[in-house]
Amino acid sequence: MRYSGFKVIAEALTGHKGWKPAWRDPAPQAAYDYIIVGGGGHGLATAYYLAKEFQQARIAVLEKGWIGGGNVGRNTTIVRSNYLLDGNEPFYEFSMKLWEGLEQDFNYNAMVSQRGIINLFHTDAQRDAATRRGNAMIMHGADAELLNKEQVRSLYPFLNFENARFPIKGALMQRRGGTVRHDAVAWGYARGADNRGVDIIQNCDVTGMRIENGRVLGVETSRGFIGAKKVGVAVAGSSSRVMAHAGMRLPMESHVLQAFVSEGLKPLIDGVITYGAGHFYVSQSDKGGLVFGGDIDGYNSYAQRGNLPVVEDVAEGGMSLMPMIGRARLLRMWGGIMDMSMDGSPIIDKTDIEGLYFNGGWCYGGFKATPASGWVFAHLLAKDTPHSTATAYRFDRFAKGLMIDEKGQGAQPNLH
Amino acid sequence: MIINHPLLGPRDAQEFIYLGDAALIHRPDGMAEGALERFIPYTYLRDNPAGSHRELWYHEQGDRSWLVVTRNTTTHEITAVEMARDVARKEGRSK
Amino acid sequence: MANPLKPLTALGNPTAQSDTIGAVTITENPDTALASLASRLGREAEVASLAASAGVPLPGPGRAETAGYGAFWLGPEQWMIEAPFATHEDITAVLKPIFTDAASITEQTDAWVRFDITASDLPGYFERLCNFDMARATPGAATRTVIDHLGCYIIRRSLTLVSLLGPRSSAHSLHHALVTAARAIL
Amino acid sequence: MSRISGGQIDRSKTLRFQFDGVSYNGHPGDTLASALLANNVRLMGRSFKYHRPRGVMAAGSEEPNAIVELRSGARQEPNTRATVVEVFDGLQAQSQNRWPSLKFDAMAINDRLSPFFAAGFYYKTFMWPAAFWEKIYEPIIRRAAGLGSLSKQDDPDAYDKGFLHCDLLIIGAGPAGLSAALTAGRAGARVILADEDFRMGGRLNAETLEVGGAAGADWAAQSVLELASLPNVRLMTRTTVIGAFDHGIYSAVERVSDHLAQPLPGKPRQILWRIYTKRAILAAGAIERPIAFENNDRPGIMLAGALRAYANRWGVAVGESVAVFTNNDDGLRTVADLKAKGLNVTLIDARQGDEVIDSAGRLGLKSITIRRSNGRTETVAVQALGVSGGWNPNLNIASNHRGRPVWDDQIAAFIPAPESIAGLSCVGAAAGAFSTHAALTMGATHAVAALADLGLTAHADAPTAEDAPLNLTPAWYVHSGKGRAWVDPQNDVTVKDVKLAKQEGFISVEHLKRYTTLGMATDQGKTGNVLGLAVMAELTGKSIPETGTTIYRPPYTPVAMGALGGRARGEDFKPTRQTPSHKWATEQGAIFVEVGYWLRTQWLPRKGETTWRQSVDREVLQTRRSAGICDVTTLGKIDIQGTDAGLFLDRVYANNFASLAVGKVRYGLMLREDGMVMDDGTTARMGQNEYVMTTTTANAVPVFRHLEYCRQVLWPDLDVQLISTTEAWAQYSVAGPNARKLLQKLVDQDISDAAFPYMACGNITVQGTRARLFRISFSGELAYEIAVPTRYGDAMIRALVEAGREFDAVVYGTEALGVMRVEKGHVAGNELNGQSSALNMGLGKMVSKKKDSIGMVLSQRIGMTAPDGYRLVGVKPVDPAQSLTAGAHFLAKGAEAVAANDGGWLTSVVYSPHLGHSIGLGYLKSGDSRKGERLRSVNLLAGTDVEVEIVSPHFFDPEGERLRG
Repeated sequence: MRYSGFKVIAEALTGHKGWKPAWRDPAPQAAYDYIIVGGGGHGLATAYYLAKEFQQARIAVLEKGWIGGGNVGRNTTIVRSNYLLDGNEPFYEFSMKLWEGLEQDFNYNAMVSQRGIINLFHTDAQRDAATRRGNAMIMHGADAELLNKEQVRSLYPFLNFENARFPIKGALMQRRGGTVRHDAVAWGYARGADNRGVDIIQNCDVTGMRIENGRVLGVETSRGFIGAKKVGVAVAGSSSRVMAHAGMRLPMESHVLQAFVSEGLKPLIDGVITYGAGHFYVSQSDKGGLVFGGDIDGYNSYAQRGNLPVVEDVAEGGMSLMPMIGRARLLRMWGGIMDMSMDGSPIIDKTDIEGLYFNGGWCYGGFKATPASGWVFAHLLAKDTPHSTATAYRFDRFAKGLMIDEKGQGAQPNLH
Repeated sequence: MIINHPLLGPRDAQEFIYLGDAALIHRPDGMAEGALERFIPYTYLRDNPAGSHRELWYHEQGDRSWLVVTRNTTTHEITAVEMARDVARKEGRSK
Repeated sequence: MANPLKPLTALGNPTAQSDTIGAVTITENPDTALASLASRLGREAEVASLAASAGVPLPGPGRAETAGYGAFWLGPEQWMIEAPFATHEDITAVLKPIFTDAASITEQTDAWVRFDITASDLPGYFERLCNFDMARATPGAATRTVIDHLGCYIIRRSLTLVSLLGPRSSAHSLHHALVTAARAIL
Repeated sequence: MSRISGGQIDRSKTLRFQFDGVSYNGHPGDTLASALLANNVRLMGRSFKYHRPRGVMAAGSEEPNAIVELRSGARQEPNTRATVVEVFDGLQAQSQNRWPSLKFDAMAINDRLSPFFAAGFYYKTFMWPAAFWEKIYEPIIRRAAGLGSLSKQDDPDAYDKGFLHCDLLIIGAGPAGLSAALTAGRAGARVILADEDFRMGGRLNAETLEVGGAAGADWAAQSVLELASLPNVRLMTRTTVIGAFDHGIYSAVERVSDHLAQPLPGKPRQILWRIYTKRAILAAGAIERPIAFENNDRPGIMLAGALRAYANRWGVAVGESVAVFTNNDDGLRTVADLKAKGLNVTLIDARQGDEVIDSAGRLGLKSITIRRSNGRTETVAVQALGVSGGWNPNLNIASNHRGRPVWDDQIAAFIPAPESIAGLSCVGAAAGAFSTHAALTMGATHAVAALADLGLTAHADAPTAEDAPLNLTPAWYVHSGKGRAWVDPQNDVTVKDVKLAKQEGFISVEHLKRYTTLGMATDQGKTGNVLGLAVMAELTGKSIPETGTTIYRPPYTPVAMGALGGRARGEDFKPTRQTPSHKWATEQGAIFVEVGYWLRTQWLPRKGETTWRQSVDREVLQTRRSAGICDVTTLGKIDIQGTDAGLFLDRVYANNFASLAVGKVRYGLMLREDGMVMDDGTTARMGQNEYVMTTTTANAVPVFRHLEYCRQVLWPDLDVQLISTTEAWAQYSVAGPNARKLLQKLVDQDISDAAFPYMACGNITVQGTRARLFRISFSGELAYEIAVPTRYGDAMIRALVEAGREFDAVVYGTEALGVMRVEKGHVAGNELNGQSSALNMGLGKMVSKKKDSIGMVLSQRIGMTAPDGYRLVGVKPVDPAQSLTAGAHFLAKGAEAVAANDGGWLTSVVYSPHLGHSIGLGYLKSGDSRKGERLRSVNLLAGTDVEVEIVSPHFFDPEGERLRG
C-alpha cells in the first residue's frame, strides 16, 4: 500500500478501515539466501537495499525482540557528515545523501530535517582543528562553514556569551546536518523491505551458528534452525555476544550511552548545538521536547540504563552553555548499548568464516550512518567486495596500524 | 555505583577512572620473538562478556590504587574488588 | 644578599584570610609544612620502626594521627606528614635523615591550600559540599573527597574542627565553594 | 459556593493569586488546583493535539491535564502541574498551548479535524514535494507543537547539590511509609523519610478513615511529630525521590523555595540530593486509573479518589451534583464521603452493568449519559464525575532497573516483582496491598526485616485500621459509541488510536507507545499506560501480562535542568587554576587565556600597543635579543623515586633513560601502547634514585594515571614511588642571551656555563630560598627554568622582573612561547594530537628498539611506518606578504580541491617577527623528502589559496648554538 496525503484523507473519511499492517508477521522459512541478524536500523536498511538495489533473493531479518528496539529507537536523532578522516568522511557523506532522498525512496515520512548542526569551539587549538575538519569535509563533497562568535550569536542569542567559563569563539557549521525521526527510520525500512518480500521475523533470538569446515550454513534460533547462504550480523551492542557464536573475539566493548528528553516546549532551538567545552549536545524535536545527550557512562554495560554522574555532567554542560534551560524539566532518560570499537570507527567486513559478514563498531555514531551502513553492507553481502566509501572499515586495520581514530584516543573504547 | 575498596570501604564509582578488561595485566614481552603477533590481540581484542567481567578501575580521586573489580555487566552487581597490584603479582607479573 | 622573597598565602595575601558566615568559620592556614612519605619496596617494616622512634605517626587507611608530627594516610604505604612551617619549612631536609633511603620523601607544603573549618553543625554543612559522611566520621577520620570537581583531603581534627586540603592553584575556586555553601545553610 | 466544611487549609489566612490575569483567593494548604476549583474554575488547560478543553483529573503529581505556566519573566516555569503547586501570595499562573485564550482556542479546529490526525498520520504524508518538508510543513508543525514556553532568559535562581547517607530510605509518607519510619526510627536506625507532598500523611490526608481510633490525618500528624523528635530520623517534605540507581544510591529533588514567590537570599530554589542507602522501602502508594468512555475528558471529569480528596483535604466540592462511575468499592467510599458533605451523588457501578456512555459540556461538564444494566439510558446533570477503574500500585521506582512487574488478578494491576531492585522492598498500596491495615502492618514488618539485614532489632506494632477488600471487577473501556474515548488525555491518544495501531501491526507495547505516543506525555503514562495495554490485550485476545508491561525510567516526575546542574554554571562551571604570577600579571593588565582549567598569561600589552601582534612580536624579539621571562608552572611535574626509577623511565619513555647522569636533564618521548605519541617533556635526575618528570600542561593528569598503571598493574615489583608536585613549585623560564646574567643576580650559586652547562639541573637557593634550577630551553635560547616553593612565586616573578630591568627583559605569554617553539620546530598540542607517531613528528629515531617500552612494538606496524605517511615539515609562504592559516590543507599546484589530492594540513601557524612573515608547521605526506617543494596551502572555509614552500621545521638557529651559549 502506498502512503500519500490523498490516502490519509480518504481513510480519514472512511474511518481508517483500509490501513494494512506496515509489515507482515511471517513464520521463518527453512532457509534463505541471506539472513540479516538484527532488526535495528542497520539490519533493516541492509535488507531493504539488498532487496531493492542488488538482487531478488530470499532475505530474512531476525530480531530477538521487536524491530527498532535497539539503538535506532534510543538515540538523539542527529544526522551529520562532519567527519575528519579519509576513512570516514566519504562514507558519512554518502549516508547524508541517502538521507536526503530517503522518504521519497521508501515512501515513509521519517521527518528528515536539515536544520543545521554547529560544533562550538572555545580555544584557538579547537578552531584550528575545526578548520582542518571543515576543509576535509568540503574536499569530500560535504558542506562546512566556519562561524565567528557573532555569527553564532545571531543564530542562538541565548547561549552564554557573557560569563562563560570557556567563552564561545565560534563554531563549525554543517547546514545539511539535522535530525530524523528515529523510530520512523526503522519502520520505513521495515515496511519498504517487507514490500519487497523480505521476511521480518521478530522475537527470534539467534542462539548459535552452524559452521562446517570454515563455512556458515545458517543460524540456530529460538525458533529453530534457519539455513542461509550468507549471514550478515548487524547487532550493535550485542556484536560480541553474537559473534562469539562463531568463535570470534572483536575489537570492541559494549558501553551504555544515556540520552534525555525534556517536557514539550514551544520552539526554542532550531538546529543541533554541540558544546565544545563540556559533554552536551541538544536539538528540539518536532513534538517540542529538547533531546540531549553527552558522554557514555564509561564502563562496560549491557544494562540499557546508566547512573547519575553522567546525568549531572550533561546537565552541568547544558546549564553552562544555555542557562535559559534551568526551568525546563527533564522528562525521561534512557540508555542504549553502544558497540564501542577500539579506534572509534566501525567495521563492515567479511570474516574468516565463509559466508559470515559483520557490521558493527558504531560507537555512538550509528544512527546517522544507518542508510549508508545498510547500503554498503548490502553491497558487501551481494558482491563480496567493499563499497567504495567503506574500504577502510576492515578487521585487519588494527594489525596493520591503519586505525581510523577521529579523536586520537588510542585503543580505549570508552574514550571514543 | 559503589565500589567497595579493599582498604577504604564503599566509595562512589564517580571517584574512579575506568580502564577496561583486567586481561590488560598480561602485557606481552616486547623483546620476545613474535611480540607483534601477541601485542595486537592484547591491545585490541576483548571478550566483552554480557555477565561477569573483571575490569581495571583507578581510584583517581582517592588513594590512587588501581583495582580489579569483578562486575556483572548486565546487572552492574559487583562481586569482588581486589588491589590490582596483588592480582598482578598473583598472576605472575613482577619487574 | 638582597631581601629574601616574601611569601603569599594561596588566596594571594600576605597573611591568612578568615571568613565567618553564620555558624561557619573558614580560615586559611599557611602554617603547616607537608611532605609525602612512601616506603621503598620491601622496606615497610624498617620505615615503621624509624617512624615510631622519630615520633612520626603512620596511621592506617582513612585515618589521621598526631604524635610529634601529624600525619594522614594517602595510599598504600604512603602518608602525608605534617609539621609546623615555622620550624620545618624545609621539611624534607628534616625527614630524609630520619628515613635514610628506606623511604621516598617529597616536599608537598605548597602543593596545597589548607582551610580550617569550624561549624556548629559540620555534617549539615559538608552534606552540601561533598560525598563524605561527616556524621559518622570520628575525630581522626581523614580521606580524599571531591568538592566542586576539586580533589581535596578532608581531615576531621575534632567534633568542631575540620581541615580541608585542596589544590593550591584552585584556592579561590575552593574558597568560593566553601563560602557559597555556608551562605546556603544560613 | 464551592468551599465546604473541613479540610486541612488555614481559613484564617487568605492568599491572593492570579490565573490568566484574573485574581482569586486561596488559603495556606491549598494547591493551585484546589484553589481554582474552590473558585469554580474547572477549565485549566488544553490537550496537546486536539486542544480539547481540560480540567483537573487527579490530586497529585500524576496530573496529565491541569498543567500551566507558573510565574513570569525569567522565572516562567512551563508545564507545571496545578495539582502540586502550593498557593502563595502573589502567585501568577497562565494557561498554555492555546491562542488567543483558554476559552477560545483557535487551534481547537484540530478537534474538528481529528479524523485526519489519527495516530501516525504524519508518517504517511508531508512528503511531496520533498523540499516542502523543511520549508512549509515542519515549521507549521513545530509552531503548533510543544506545550508551555520558556522565557529564553537565564534562570535567575541557584540550585544546590548534596549528599546524604542513611540505613533506611523510606519513599512516601503515607500510612505504610509512616509505619515503617516509626518502626525503624524507634529502633534507632538512621532513617530518611521523603515525600513529594508538602504535608506528610499521603492518602490519610484525603480520607475520613480512622487509624488506631483517631482520624487518619490526626494519626499521621501525631506520627510526624514523634518522628521529628527522633534525632536519627530525617523528615524531608517537598522532596521527590526521582530514581533508583546502582548499589543503593537514590536521587531526590527537594523543592526548597518553590512555595515562595522567590528564593530567600543565598538559598537555592531546589536541591538535588544523592542519597546513599543501605536499605530502602518504597511506600509510594497507588495511582487511580480511569475507565475510558466517549468524551471522558471534559473539565469536571476526574478520578474518583481525587474528587474525594478535594472534598476531604481541601474542603472543595467540584459541584453540588456529582456522579461516581466505579468498578470497585473504593469508588463507593467517594460516594459516601461526598454524600456526608451534603452533595447529591449519582452512582454508576460498572459491576451492576451500569455504564457512563457519554458526557456533555464544552468547557466544563454539564451532564453525563448513563446506560443502566437494563439498557435504559438517562442523562443526568452533574458538574463533576469521579471515575474509578481501580488503582495501579505506584511501582515506578521499583522498575528503574528494568525489572518487569508482575500481574495480580486480585486487583487487576501490576505489582513490583520481588527483588526488582537489590535492597528495595515495596510496601502498602505500592505493593498492591490497598487497605489501611495492610499498609500499616506491611510498613512495620518490612522495616523490621530491612533492619534485621543490617543487624538491627526493631519491633513491628501497627495501630488498628480498616481492612476492606477492593472488590474490583475489571472494566477498562465502555464499548458502545462511535466517538472518542481518551486513554492518554494529554497526548490525545484514544481507544481508536490503539485500535489503529493494532490494525497496522504496532502491537508490541513499545511499538504501541512510539506509534501512538501513549504514555509519552509529561505524566509518562501514570494514569493511561495500563489502560492502553488493557485495550490492546482485548483487541489481540491476549491477557494483559502476555501483551506486556511498560517499565518506568527515571525521573519519577520531571526534574528542572537547573537542579541537575547545581552550582556548576557560568564561571563556576569548572574550577579555575591560577598560576603563581597571576596576581602580578593582573596588576600588569595581562590578557589571560584558558588552558584546561588554568588561566595563563597570553600576552602582556604595554602602553601604546593597540594590537596583540605588537605585544607578541615585542615579547619574542626582546626575548631573543636580550631576555624573556615566562611562567611555566602549568607543566605537570611528577616526582619519581625508588631504586628502580631509572628502569621504570626506560619502560615508559621510548628513548633511553638508563644512561641519564645525576644532575642532568633529558627530553623524553612517551608513547601509548598503540605506538602513537602520548606526551613529551623533560625528566631531570636530581639524585641517585630521584627524578622529576615534566609533562605537557594538558596531559599532566593522564600521564600520572598512566605511570601509576605501569607501576601497579604491569610491573608491580618495581621499586618506584610517585607523587605529583605540579602545584608545589612555581616555575619560571628565563630565556635569551642575557638569561644567565639576569639569573645570576638572584641565585646564590655560580651558574656559569662551566658550573651549570646545557641540560644541567640541581638544587640551588635564591637569596636563601630553596629553589631548583634546570638548564633547558623550549625557546631555543640560552634558557633556564627556575622553581621556588609556590608561596614565593609572586615574589619571584617580581624579583625576576626587577633583576631584568637593566636588560629590558620582558615577560612573555603563551602566544610568544608558541611563536618561539614554532620557530624552533618543537611539537606541541596541535601536533601531539593523539593521531601522530614519533615518525610523523620526525622523532622516529628516538624510539629505541634495544629495550621494551610502552608502544615500541606496535609503533613498528607497516601502516605506521609507510614512507608515504605524514611527516612534520616547516612551511613558509612564497610571498612573505601572505599569511598562513592553521588547518588549511596542502594541494599541489593546479590540483583540484578534492580529497584525492589532499597532501596534509598546517598544524600550527605563527607570525615570526625575525623572518618577518608567517610560518607554520604541518603534516605532509612523505614530507621529509619534499623540502624545497612548492605547494598550495588552501583554506576552503575562507577561500584562501596561498603558495607555500616546504622547508625544515627548524626556522631559527637550526644548529642550536644559542641554547648552548
